[in-house]
Amino acid sequence: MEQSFLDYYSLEPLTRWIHDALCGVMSEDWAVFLESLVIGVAILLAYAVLAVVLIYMERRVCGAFQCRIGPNRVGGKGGLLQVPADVLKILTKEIIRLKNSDHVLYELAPYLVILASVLSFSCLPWNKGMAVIDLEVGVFFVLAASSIGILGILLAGWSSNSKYTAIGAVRSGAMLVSYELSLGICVLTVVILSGTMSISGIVESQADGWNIFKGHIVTLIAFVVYLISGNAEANRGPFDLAEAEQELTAGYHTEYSGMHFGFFYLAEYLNLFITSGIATTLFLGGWMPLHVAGLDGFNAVMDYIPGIVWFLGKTFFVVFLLMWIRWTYPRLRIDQVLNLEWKYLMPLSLLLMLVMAVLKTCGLVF
Amino acid sequence: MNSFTKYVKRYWRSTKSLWVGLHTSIRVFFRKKVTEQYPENRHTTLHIPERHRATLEMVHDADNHHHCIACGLCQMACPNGTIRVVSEMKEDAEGKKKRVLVRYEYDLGSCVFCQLCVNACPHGAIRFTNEFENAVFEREKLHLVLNREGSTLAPPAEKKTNPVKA
Amino acid sequence: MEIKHLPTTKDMRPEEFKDNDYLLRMAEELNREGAGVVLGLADKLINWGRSNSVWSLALGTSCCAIEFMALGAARYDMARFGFEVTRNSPRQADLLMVLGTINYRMAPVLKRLYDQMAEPKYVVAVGGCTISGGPFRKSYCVVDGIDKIVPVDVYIPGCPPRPEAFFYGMMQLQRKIKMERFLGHRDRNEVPQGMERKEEKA
Amino acid sequence: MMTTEEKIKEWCPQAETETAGETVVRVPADKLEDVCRRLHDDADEPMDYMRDLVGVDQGDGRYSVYYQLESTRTHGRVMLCSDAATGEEGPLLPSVCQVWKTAEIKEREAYDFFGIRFTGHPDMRRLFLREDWKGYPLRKDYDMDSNPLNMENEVNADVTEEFRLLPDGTLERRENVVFNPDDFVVNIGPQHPSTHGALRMRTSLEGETVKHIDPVLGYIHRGIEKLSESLTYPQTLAFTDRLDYLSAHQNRHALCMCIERAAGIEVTDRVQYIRTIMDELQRIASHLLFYSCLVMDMGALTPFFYGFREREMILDIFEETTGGRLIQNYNMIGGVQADIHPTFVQKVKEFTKHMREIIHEYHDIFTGSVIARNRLKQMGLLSREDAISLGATGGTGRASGWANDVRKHHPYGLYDKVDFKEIVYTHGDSWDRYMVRMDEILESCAIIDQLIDNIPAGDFRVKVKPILKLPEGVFTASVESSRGEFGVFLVSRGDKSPYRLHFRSTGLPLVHAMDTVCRGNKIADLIAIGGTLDFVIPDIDR
Repeated sequence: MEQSFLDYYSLEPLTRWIHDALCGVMSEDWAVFLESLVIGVAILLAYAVLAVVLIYMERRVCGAFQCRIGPNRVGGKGGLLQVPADVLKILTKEIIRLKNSDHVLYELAPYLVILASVLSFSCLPWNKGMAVIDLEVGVFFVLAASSIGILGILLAGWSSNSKYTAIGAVRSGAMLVSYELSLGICVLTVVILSGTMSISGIVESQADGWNIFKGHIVTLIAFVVYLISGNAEANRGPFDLAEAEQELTAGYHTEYSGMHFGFFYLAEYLNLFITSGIATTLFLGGWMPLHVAGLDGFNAVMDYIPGIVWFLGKTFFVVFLLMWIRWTYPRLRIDQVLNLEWKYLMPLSLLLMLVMAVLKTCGLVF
Repeated sequence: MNSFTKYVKRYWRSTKSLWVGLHTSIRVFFRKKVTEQYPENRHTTLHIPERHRATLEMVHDADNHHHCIACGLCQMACPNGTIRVVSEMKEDAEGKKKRVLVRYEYDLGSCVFCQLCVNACPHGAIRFTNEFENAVFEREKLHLVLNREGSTLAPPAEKKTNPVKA
Repeated sequence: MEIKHLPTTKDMRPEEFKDNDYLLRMAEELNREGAGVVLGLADKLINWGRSNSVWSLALGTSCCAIEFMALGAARYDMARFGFEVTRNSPRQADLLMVLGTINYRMAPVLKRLYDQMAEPKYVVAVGGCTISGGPFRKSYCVVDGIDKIVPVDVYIPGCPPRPEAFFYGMMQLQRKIKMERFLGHRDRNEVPQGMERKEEKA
Repeated sequence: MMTTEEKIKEWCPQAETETAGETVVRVPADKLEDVCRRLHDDADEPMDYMRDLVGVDQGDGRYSVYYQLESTRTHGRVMLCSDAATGEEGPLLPSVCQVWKTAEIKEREAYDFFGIRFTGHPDMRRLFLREDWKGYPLRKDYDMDSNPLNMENEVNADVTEEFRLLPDGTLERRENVVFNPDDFVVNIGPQHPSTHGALRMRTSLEGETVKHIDPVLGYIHRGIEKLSESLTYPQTLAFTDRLDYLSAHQNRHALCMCIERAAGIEVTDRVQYIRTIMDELQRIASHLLFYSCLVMDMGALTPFFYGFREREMILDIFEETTGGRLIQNYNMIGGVQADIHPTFVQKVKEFTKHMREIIHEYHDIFTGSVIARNRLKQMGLLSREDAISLGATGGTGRASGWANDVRKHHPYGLYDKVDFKEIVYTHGDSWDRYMVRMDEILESCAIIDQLIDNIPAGDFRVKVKPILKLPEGVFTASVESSRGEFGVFLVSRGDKSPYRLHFRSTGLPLVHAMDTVCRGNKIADLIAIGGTLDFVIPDIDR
């Protein structure tokens, strides 16, 4: 299919031009180094800005679910500056060092968590030609990178030398390892459907229809299963057992203060975004506009909207879905969490993968 | 087979119950919010019921008269010593000795708001008001003196024509 | 930079607040010590952040705690002010909200919670019990005023105070925070004796 | 058929009956255990529920303990009294905790307050006061300044003391172990978001499973009972609101009723109507808060706001009439503080209508949810026998199949005139405890609807002498508060202040039941079970 407008929005020519221009004045190594630096800073900036946006969104959304207004006194009627105020405060807050903790691991843990989420964050396909890391096995890279976060949580819980944090860490360990399974299998379902593991490849393969529509009911269910296990991976309600405020005061990060705690807090929201972003990529077509086969006029109109808008729009829609879930259900108990995974989600996702494989081989998908 | 149908049924029922939850919460999402906005509504819609007890006040009229005869009944009625009536004996014009109020000390920081003092007062000299904005930075600021500067006991005639209900 | 105006919050004029002379005294002291314009501006910014993001640790022992819950609920909604996040871990809280009677068994716990909090930390004493022992001030095991144990920033009288009175007290606290100095100045001056501050600073 | 008193006389001829105020059967200490056992196992009227155990310092070196018993079959009541034997070892009494489990914690209370040691009790530790506390505060000769504020952190012993009386009259001291050194003991509380106040549960865990819970109370013990002894009767009323602040009206109703009964004051019909309606409104408010807190404990934050939304409507009604939202100071001796507000009737009617229409939302979002069902059903089982033996009244007992509603079996106010159902479930799990309360909301609405249109005209308060003195004797009253039977026990010596005033805490038996109920459940269930048992800590600690 011709995608004139999409190509128009593509950043690839621009980046290529910059690269060429830089290579003209310096050696290629230096150019790459410089570009990496700029991109790194840009990612971190985007990370921070998105965190602020997400926290603000969470507050407004949960306020609305709870028949109340939410922040409206800081920064105009909408309370727009509420989160910046929080950030400012947390930046200037004392970081407490514990006497009887494992200092190295204790200090390391928040950085591990933030590292994991930045790594997987950089894999998101923002727009055509705007994916920062685009590996051939991009999907696996995301899964692998996000697993580092579990290590951070485990270390945080263990090194704090407190019983509450230890329980929280063990809980999250048991939970995350389990949910990684159905998460991975759901991702595999899509990989089978698209026939590629590269993230940009998966997005490109959805040009004639998003995966969620292409795979009959199978991808729809896989989408739901992915959302559930992704929610669990992001440690968010109703799977926030590791924090479980009412049981473990603040779970694995009970002993962290100041910016260290801020890192956990940020990572929680960014993981939410990453989960939604990956869901968008895998099931909702990433930056790909909504295309309906046969309606060329409609498709052309859709193409006028830039890919990044599509991507953010879809991602925030999924974020809203996850918030809706979070602000509705009570928390599960650890054995229920594991039951849900091993008795219901795992068999289901295996079945989905099997059916998808059969459909694909028989050529029954769109 | 039976256990399998049960499994599927349970699957279905659970999913349905979860959907009902989502449905309820999204309905509330679009409902009008119930929040009252203090302090924005301070001068507009803020409604404090008349009987609300926020602080004790001594009733003063326009001529700076109060009705306290310093009998000390309120002090006696108070369960935790929040009220202290400081009085002195003074001779009036006819040479009769009379008890006169000097300071009516009231500790807002320990008041129980049980209304026993107001009930005990035979002259309706004190009452509870709605003035709830009392937070301060220092403990001493909560030790209040309720009789105003230079105020005196209302003359008896005026008291009859001007009864104050607590 | 000289402090010229008394701090206030949205929709309230400074003269609508009580106990302004305390803030005036603070301002006088700060002005005497003086600070540069840049530092002063940075201070203002930081104080703005801090005052609008007071995360509380609710030490709720009795009645006032229920009113505090009402404060968080839909009708009063403390999220509007940015007090939304109540942290249950003292490490992450900015404000120790003491709600309810503190007795002799609880007193060391209160002290320990206070010590566990990270700077800058504030204490609000809510209700008669915390201010003076309230109805139980003559009891054999009730602390008559938590100011004997931890430094208190704002007293909110009432038994229990109504939710609006809570907000009023919290706004008072915001005003006080806005009068503090973070840069180029020791940040708090009422740390009582025997309460050594931690050496490490972020 | 013989009355219970006659039976006691038969078993123990030395027993004497005193009839100042309530009838009290005085049993000598050495016969006490035997009489208690026989009463408990009696065929016609088994006194299987111990309502309360109260220590009293008689002032002349005698320490008495009053045992208030009730039969769950006939709902007949009897009060025993026994003087502790005094010797070198201090006052001693045989423990009855083998007969009624609830005596375990109540005897600890009596030990804490009066220093009465109960022989055969496995756990003679202090209950409310610090373990290094000196003296016994409710004794009449206690020096109020003898225990200044101690800022040292408290060390809790892992062993308990047990005393046994040997045949030669000496005391043998034994140690029982609460926690072994290698137990994984987690302190839940006193500052914890889900203990509903300053409760501390030392919990030993096996993985996530609860092995044993040792509740440590007293973090909000305020000495209300001792304070009351130096106040006049009207002044003591202020404390009842602050005991169980979610049953403020009901608690105050109980004390007013007790004092009115003792003083022979008749209140008008109007007052009875107002009090009954207020009690039921308070019950709804409390159950809504129960719902809110339970869902929050279980991690569902949104339904929490639903409960509070409707609760605010009740608080508005309260505040218009009484001037207080939470602490109302409304009931007075001989009536109420002020007449109902002109808008009261209409607002109450609107509220009950609204409540009926909106309650389905509560069920839709939480009750029906599969997560909630799985987390509550078959969790925290409490059998009927245990509930009775532990004295777990209120919704907790009724969920276990024990019909214990004071409103039904010992009516007060207007409860004998209104038609209402006693909600009883049978499984005794968290789910039933939750459903009992949810159903009671509607039942309370029904009671209010029957009364609200018929409030008769009349005085809202009868004249009472400014200085009220009660005749000598023992007086009691009990009401069904929002979370169980709330009792008042008053010993008067003819003074203007009570000689001993004791409140039957509704929560103390419930906290005591925590160990029985939670053992073997997960730590997350511990929180949920604590939520469904629904206790209020200041009421436990007094």
